[in-house]
Amino acid sequence: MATTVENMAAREWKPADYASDQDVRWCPGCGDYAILAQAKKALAAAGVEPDRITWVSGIGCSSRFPYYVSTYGIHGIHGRAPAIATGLKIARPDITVWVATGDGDGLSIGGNHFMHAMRRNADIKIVLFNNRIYGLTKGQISPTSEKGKRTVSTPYGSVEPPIHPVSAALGCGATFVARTVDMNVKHLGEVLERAARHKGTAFVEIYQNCNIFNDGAFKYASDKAERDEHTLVLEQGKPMLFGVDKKKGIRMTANMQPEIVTLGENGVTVADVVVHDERADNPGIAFMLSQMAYPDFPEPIGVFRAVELPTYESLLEEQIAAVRAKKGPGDLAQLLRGNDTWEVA
Amino acid sequence: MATTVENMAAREWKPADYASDQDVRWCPGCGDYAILAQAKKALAAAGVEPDRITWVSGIGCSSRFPYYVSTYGIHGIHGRAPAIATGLKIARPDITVWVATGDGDGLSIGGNHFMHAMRRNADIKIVLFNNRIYGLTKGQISPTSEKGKRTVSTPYGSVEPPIHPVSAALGCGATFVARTVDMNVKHLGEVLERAARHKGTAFVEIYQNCNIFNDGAFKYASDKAERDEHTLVLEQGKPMLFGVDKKKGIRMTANMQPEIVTLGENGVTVADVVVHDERADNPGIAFMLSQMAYPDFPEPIGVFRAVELPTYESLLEEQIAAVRAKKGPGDLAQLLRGNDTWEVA
Amino acid sequence: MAVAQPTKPVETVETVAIRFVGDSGDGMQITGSQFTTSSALGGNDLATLPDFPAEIRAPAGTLYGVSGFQINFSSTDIYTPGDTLQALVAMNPAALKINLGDLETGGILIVNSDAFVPSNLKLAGYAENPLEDGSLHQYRLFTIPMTTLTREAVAKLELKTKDADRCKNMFALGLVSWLYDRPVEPTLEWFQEKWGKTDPKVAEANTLAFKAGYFFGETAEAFPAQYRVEKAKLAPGVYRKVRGNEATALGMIAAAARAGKPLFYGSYPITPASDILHELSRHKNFDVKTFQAEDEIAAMCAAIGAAYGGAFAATGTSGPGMALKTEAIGLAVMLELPMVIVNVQRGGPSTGLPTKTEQADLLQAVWGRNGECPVAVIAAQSPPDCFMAAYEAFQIAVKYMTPVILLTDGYLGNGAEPWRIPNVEDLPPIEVRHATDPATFQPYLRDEKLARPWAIPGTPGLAHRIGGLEKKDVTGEVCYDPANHQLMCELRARKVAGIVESLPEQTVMGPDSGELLVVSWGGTYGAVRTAVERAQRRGLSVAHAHLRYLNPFPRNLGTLLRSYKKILVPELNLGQLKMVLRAHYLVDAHGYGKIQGRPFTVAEVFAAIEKMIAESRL
Amino acid sequence: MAVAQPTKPVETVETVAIRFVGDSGDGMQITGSQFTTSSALGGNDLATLPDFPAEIRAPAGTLYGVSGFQINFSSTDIYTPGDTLQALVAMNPAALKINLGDLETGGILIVNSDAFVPSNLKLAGYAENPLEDGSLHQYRLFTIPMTTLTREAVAKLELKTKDADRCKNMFALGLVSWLYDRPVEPTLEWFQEKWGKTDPKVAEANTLAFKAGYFFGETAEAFPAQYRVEKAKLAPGVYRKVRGNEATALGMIAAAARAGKPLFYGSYPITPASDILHELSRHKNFDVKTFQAEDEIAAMCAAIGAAYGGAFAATGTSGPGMALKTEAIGLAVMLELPMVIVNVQRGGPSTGLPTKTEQADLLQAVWGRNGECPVAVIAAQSPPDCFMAAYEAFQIAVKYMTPVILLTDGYLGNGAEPWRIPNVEDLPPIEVRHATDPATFQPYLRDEKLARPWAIPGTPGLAHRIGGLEKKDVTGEVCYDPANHQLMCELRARKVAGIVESLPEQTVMGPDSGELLVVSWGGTYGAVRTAVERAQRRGLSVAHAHLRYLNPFPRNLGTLLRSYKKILVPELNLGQLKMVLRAHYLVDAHGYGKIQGRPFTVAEVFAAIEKMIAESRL
Ligand SMILES: Cc1ncc(C[n+]2csc(CCOP(=O)(O)OP(=O)(O)O)c2C)c(N)n1
Ligand SMILES: Cc1ncc(C[n+]2csc(CCOP(=O)(O)OP(=O)(O)O)c2C)c(N)n1
Ligand code: SF4
Ligand code: SF4
Ligand SMILES: [Mg+2]
Ligand SMILES: [Mg+2]
Repeated sequence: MATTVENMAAREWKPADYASDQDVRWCPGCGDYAILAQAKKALAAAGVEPDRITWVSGIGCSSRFPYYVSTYGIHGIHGRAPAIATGLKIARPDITVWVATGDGDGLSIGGNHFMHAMRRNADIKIVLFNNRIYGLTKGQISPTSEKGKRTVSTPYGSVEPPIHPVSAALGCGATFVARTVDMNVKHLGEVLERAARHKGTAFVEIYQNCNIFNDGAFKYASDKAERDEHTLVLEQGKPMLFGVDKKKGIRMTANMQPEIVTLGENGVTVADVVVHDERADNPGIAFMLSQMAYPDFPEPIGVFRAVELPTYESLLEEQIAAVRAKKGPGDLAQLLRGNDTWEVA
Repeated sequence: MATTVENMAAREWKPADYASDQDVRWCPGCGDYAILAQAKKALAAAGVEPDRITWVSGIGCSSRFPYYVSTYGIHGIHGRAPAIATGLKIARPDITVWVATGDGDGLSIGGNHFMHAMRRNADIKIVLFNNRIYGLTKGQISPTSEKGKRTVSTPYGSVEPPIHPVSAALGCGATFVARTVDMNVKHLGEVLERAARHKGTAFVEIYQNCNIFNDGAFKYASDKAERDEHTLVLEQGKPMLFGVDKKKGIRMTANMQPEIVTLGENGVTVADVVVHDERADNPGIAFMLSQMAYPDFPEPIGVFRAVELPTYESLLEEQIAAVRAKKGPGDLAQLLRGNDTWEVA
Repeated sequence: MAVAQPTKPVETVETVAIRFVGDSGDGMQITGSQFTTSSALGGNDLATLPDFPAEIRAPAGTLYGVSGFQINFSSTDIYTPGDTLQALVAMNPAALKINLGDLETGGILIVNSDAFVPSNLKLAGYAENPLEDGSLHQYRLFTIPMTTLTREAVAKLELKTKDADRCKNMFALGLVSWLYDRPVEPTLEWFQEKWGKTDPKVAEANTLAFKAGYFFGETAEAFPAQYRVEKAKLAPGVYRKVRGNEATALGMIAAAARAGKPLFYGSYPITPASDILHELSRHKNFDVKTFQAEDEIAAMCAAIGAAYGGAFAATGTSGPGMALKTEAIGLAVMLELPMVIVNVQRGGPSTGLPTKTEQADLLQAVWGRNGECPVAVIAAQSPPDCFMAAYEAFQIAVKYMTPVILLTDGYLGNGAEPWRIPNVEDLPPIEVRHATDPATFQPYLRDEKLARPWAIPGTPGLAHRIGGLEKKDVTGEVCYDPANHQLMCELRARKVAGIVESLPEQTVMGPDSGELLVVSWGGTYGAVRTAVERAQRRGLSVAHAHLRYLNPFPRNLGTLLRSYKKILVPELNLGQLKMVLRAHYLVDAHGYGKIQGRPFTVAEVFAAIEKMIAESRL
Repeated sequence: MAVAQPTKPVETVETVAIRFVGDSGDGMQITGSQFTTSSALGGNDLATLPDFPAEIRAPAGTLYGVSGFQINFSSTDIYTPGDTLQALVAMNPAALKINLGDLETGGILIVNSDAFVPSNLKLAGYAENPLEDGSLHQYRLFTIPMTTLTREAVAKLELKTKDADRCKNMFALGLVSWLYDRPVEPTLEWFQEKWGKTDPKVAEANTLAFKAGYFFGETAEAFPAQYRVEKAKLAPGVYRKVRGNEATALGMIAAAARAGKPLFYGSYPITPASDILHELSRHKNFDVKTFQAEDEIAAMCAAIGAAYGGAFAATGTSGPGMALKTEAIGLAVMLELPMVIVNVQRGGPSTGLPTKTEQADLLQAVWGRNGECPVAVIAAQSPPDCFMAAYEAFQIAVKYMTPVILLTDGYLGNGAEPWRIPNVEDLPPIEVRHATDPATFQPYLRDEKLARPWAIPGTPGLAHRIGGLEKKDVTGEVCYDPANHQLMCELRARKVAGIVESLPEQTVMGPDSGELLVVSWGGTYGAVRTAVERAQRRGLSVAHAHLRYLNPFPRNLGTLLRSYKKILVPELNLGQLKMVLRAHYLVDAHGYGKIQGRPFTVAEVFAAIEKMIAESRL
């Protein structure tokens, strides 16, 4: 269990330093493996030593994550990881806190904590493994499952419209929102590193393949032959171009709807294409992007929004410092006495 | 308790027909009274008889609502009204179902059910009384309270950024989203009537004054002297103009941010102003509007989004009908036998 | 399939317990389940015990990835999946390692020798290959290269190796089907049903593998004899095999159908309760609506809404989900609406052992709510009994306008046994009368059973509002009056206690007084009954009372308990029923608690009985 | 304020119970609370009972909008707010109507006659004005036009009528302060403190109204005499008055401070527990972090996170919120992290009577979880005792690495009594040792008390992962081994049972054997003790055991219970402790249950004692 304590300070961290001694128990071929590998890289790149990190999770295949890293960790209960993480972060602002969750864990039973984590902006990183299915309980629909999906719990097809995790995160006020794909390992690694460096709640949705219960759900976005046509890689300050040869782009129509245009056709130039601004004050366009969905639109991946706002715990620490400055450090005897006392001799 | 049964069929309904025999126990001066009055009007206008309606609520001042109407009603537990309402609506698609909730009830403890109600699109109407405070428990912050707010639970000021209910609803995929103000009774009545007529989940946020614990929280939006400057009345197909003399408008900047412009100044004409489209396919602009906040921007009121999509219960009924058409109405003896039987003599 | 006349000697045996074990990807559950079907169709009495890991498909060859399926089949009445195994089929070293201890000396051990390669041996922690080092000498070992033989059998289909290898469980099934002289048609038909249309090549491959296994048994020199288990002399009737969760679902459908009401089931998936949701959602043509809720709280609340709307409403979950429903169950108690809440218990506390069985949620069911919050509790005793237990739960719920908790467990839910299918007409009628008369309607005006009227939205003139605040007697208006609160708390308590009037008296198996009474409840029925029978055969003065009704208890239970010198309560927990019995009846009930994620073996309970009697003779 | 020498005769009385009643907008809570402060500073022993409606400010004049505050003050030791009232101050007809029944015959009845107008009389359901129809003849009735007199008193400030009228409660306070010879300075100072700076005009208006009331009493012919309640002979020390919720908050701060640890409190507002959150959030300078969570589940989970991080973590709620926390409490049990979970019980089930008191969450605390899930439970017995109870809860939690449930109730939480302030140095030390040594650290390696080590993030070399799945003994790794599960369930149970080693033996007040033992727990202490004392004075053979430790029970409790012929358990529920005692000790404990949202009166308990003894003599 215990890792050795050698040269903890100021050393360089390698991904292997974040590997735990536990056997990884995911199904062979599961997309979770790629995420684990890239997460270790991102932690190493961000340079936080394992003993100063805690991974928190709920229940689900994805929520087994903490066992597979050498950091501190809590494998919690279903849906509650953000709440556990928030308590930990408030109590210990010095600890780096990451959350691993699934589409069911994070957005079905855990929806309320997701919502308030997004809004509060404590400095926790939330990585949502979206496989559009309940893996651990063997294949029921999740809130991100497509309408019409046939599963054990919906043998005649689901009648529920799916939620868009990125839209929900933006809707709840998240300061950092991104999306990436398990098989696109380079992009995945970069996005996780960006999340690691963000101060405040960072939300990352990862399209993850569950090869047992929902194989190929994101083929359009992960398959090398298809992905350039069906994903739009967001880059700060860059026009929103996509396609194999980056000839297609997103333009706004007169009544402010996104449309796909092709450079060079009908006089369209790159100047017509919307430029991505993850720092925009009003996240309206980021939201618009989050609503674009396959097959009608390419699905954006990358950072939708990244703005710096004071974190929950930093504001709290400031408040405490201010109260202390005003009232002193707190004298217990004085506190117990209160204001009105009398003496009995 | 029982109302009399006279000429139920095809009669005209008056607001008074929806009044229950219970004393209304809200504080004198509470904004809830105006909402109750306008809700009764909207029900009458929509023409649904009281005995075919059920109001469901959670816990809070606002959640006392069901007692004050003559319909069927469930005063539930804190935060769970949308879940109760969903079960009822699925079981009884023929009954009109309304939910009364508060900013704490609906968005704090009830956030998860809110989220999934928005997404599922069952035909229930959710009216959220937003007074930016916990009324019934005597004045703690709610998720819509402003940062810095001092209350009994935040004597040194709240460190939490508030959630925007309309943004959250859009983020979760709601098909009908609107906002109105308790004191703007005409607007309030109209919006509630629109909600009543919508097929699918309708979400209405109402700015409501709690004169005991948060008096004047929405003065900027309700006070006749101020409200024209600080609210933007959304009208389908109309340019987004506001101000006492409707000389100000909302325009999009080159990098797709909303800005306030004045007609006639710097060559601005009404053609520069964004036209409201509640039926837009992509709700990006509706979301942008939902993020505009006092004092920087006028706060939009009216219908942000209204699109028709099949309701959860109608899809379910269709599915059942299809299964029945294929398999017949279900023979219990046959079902119990299953496929593989053997006989013991 | 032309099955040749037996060419080898056939030995008749009374009862066989066999277990199929392998990787979670090896298809052991499906193998066991299909073997069960053919045994059932072959007319045996039987009981099964599936056992699978919490991981979906843990890396191949690991100890924690082992999945197993045990079946006990017999020509006489049996009530358990069997204590020790007469046969074990192990598809790899890890599976062998974990399960060997349960095989009786001299038992048949069939292994897939192809899987005993160094890497797998290492993962299983074997230093030497046990197939070669003589360590298995006390069993009748048959090492068969099943992978190789399966590949050969399907070679002509030119499948990918991976796909060919997937059929090796059917090779094993074929082999064992021969060994125990099982009918083969059900299995061959099942291949056609399952894949015939969608994937005929797969159907063909499985058929080939299965036949290859069967013929291997018949032909190979290895097996000297075939075993036969005669048909059991079950009560006359039409039978099927049924798993507990399936039976629970059918019981609910039957109850609603008999009452002419729609059934609403709101649930959030959780092992081992999910199968009830799965089963119900297949029967949409029966006026059944299933709702996969966002969480257990929503599932419970949706059931409340549906019950208010007049449906037969139910929700189902397991321990942690039950914890989440607690607050809303309190609301249901206040609203006095009928509904059924199923808890398919699993290993706790917290996430515990989620795929294993346990009985440790009894106190939660009986006493685990805030306030004085009485709820009726009943428990099923066998997989088929889940049917009548669910049916009865609805009978009570509707008759008394109360939520009813139905306790089953992972063993019952996943396990299968033969079920004598009831005639629909023989099911007790369930009558529902919704209030309709505005002149007499009062929301909390009670009938002689203290049940309030059930008036549903849409009924002209009956609009009424109810909620979780204390209500005034009769009118149901919000009421803070102190005396009224006491009255209402007592009325609710008396109503639930009064259910006893509808319950049969508690019966015992054995003498109606004597040295020892063994009291059990729920899924331990089979093991306890068998153990008590054994004790009785040995001349011990012991009787067995198996409780179905846990709140309220049957009216004669107190008298009955006091008719024996000693009371033993074996439970898969640390003594929960024991606590409740002691509290109610002040009897010195002793507990025998096992909490290992597994059912009792008969031997364990028998030993506990012997020990208790021996002690009392000291 | 120059208080004139008494010009009227002064009569000395031992104990007075007075109740202030009026509309929820009339400021009765503040009036009562300030009267309490001056009585406390005047040196009396006292106990209070605030009682307010679930509505914030129901429409004026209605019966359900009545708010009340009762205080019992005395020159001798008292333990309850008093059974019957010696004086009642009623600000309107509705308040009179509801409360009159509690006033003793010949008691002082002061009413604001200005409020007895036809509309109010009608709302209160009075056909005739009771001030005029002679129906109040058995009381000493003083009808005073308080509204008019208050307006006159503040006239010179030229306030709006509405604002002037708001001061009439201070007129009443002034009058009663005169009547009972209370010190006036504390009240005058309090006006300054509260409004002196922010709103001096309000301070002035209240001062004028208060003085007017005081002088009215002194001058008016109406009152023939003044009453004096001498100082109580309390144990020497420095005293203050304290409400239970305040004391709970202070107890937690003190525990954390004594251990040199930060305090984390996560909570979701709920009556009557919210005041703990309010109180704690005022003390940010004490290394106290409060977190208003999105719901009770999040509050509990945040406490778990904070505890893992090394804080003294706590959460607080009331019944329905407790229900929601259940699942997460299970996780805390598995994680074996120290934390305190406060349940300020209120009237249930469901939303029940949310502003009223009750003791019906005991079974939930002890047994209300899924799985075998043992948690330590302790209960406070008086408002000041909440301090030490909270302190002890943390002592146990940290020593045994376990969640501890602290039960208080609405009566304790809102009620106030004098508190002898402890010296900080006298508080028992709380020692926390976090694990630091990688060479010896194992997450579930237990010490002699079976507590596991507490290693916190940031400690080099101790990184470890824990969770809700069953864990392997010592290492804490996920483990599905059957025997290990039994072991761990038993270890967790033994650990909590072992807390008994740290508990004092149970004491009794009275003979240590005899006819009757009265056993109580929690907030009923005062009433039960007083009733038992009364019974003892009447020569009855009765003793009193008040339980603080409810899980585990003190080690001598069984012996003790068996030392009396009969056992009576009065509780504000339908018999919960009774059930637990019967289950544990097989003693025929009898319950006396009151479930009316109100504390016991001494007379009620006394009558139950008399009845029980009479029966046993039959
Ligand atoms: C309270 C509770 N309810 C239900 C469950 C059962 N459960 C465990 S994981 C899970 C969903 C898993 O889906 P997801 O979060 O998408 O994770 P994945 O396995 O797909 O990675 C469910 C329903 C549980 N453990 N606890
Ligand atoms: C489970 C549970 N937790 C907490 C409470 C206490 N509670 C009742 S209403 C409320 C919040 C009310 O605020 P809001 O929803 O904004 O309604 P308002 O009173 O402002 O209309 C709270 C916290 C409760 N009744 N139940
Ligand atoms: S079930 Fe799916 S998500 Fe879970 S480990 Fe297997 S492949 Fe991955
Ligand atoms: S407390 Fe506020 S919200 Fe509640 S009834 Fe009073 S004024 Fe209305
Ligand atoms: Mg998933
Ligand atoms: Mg509110």
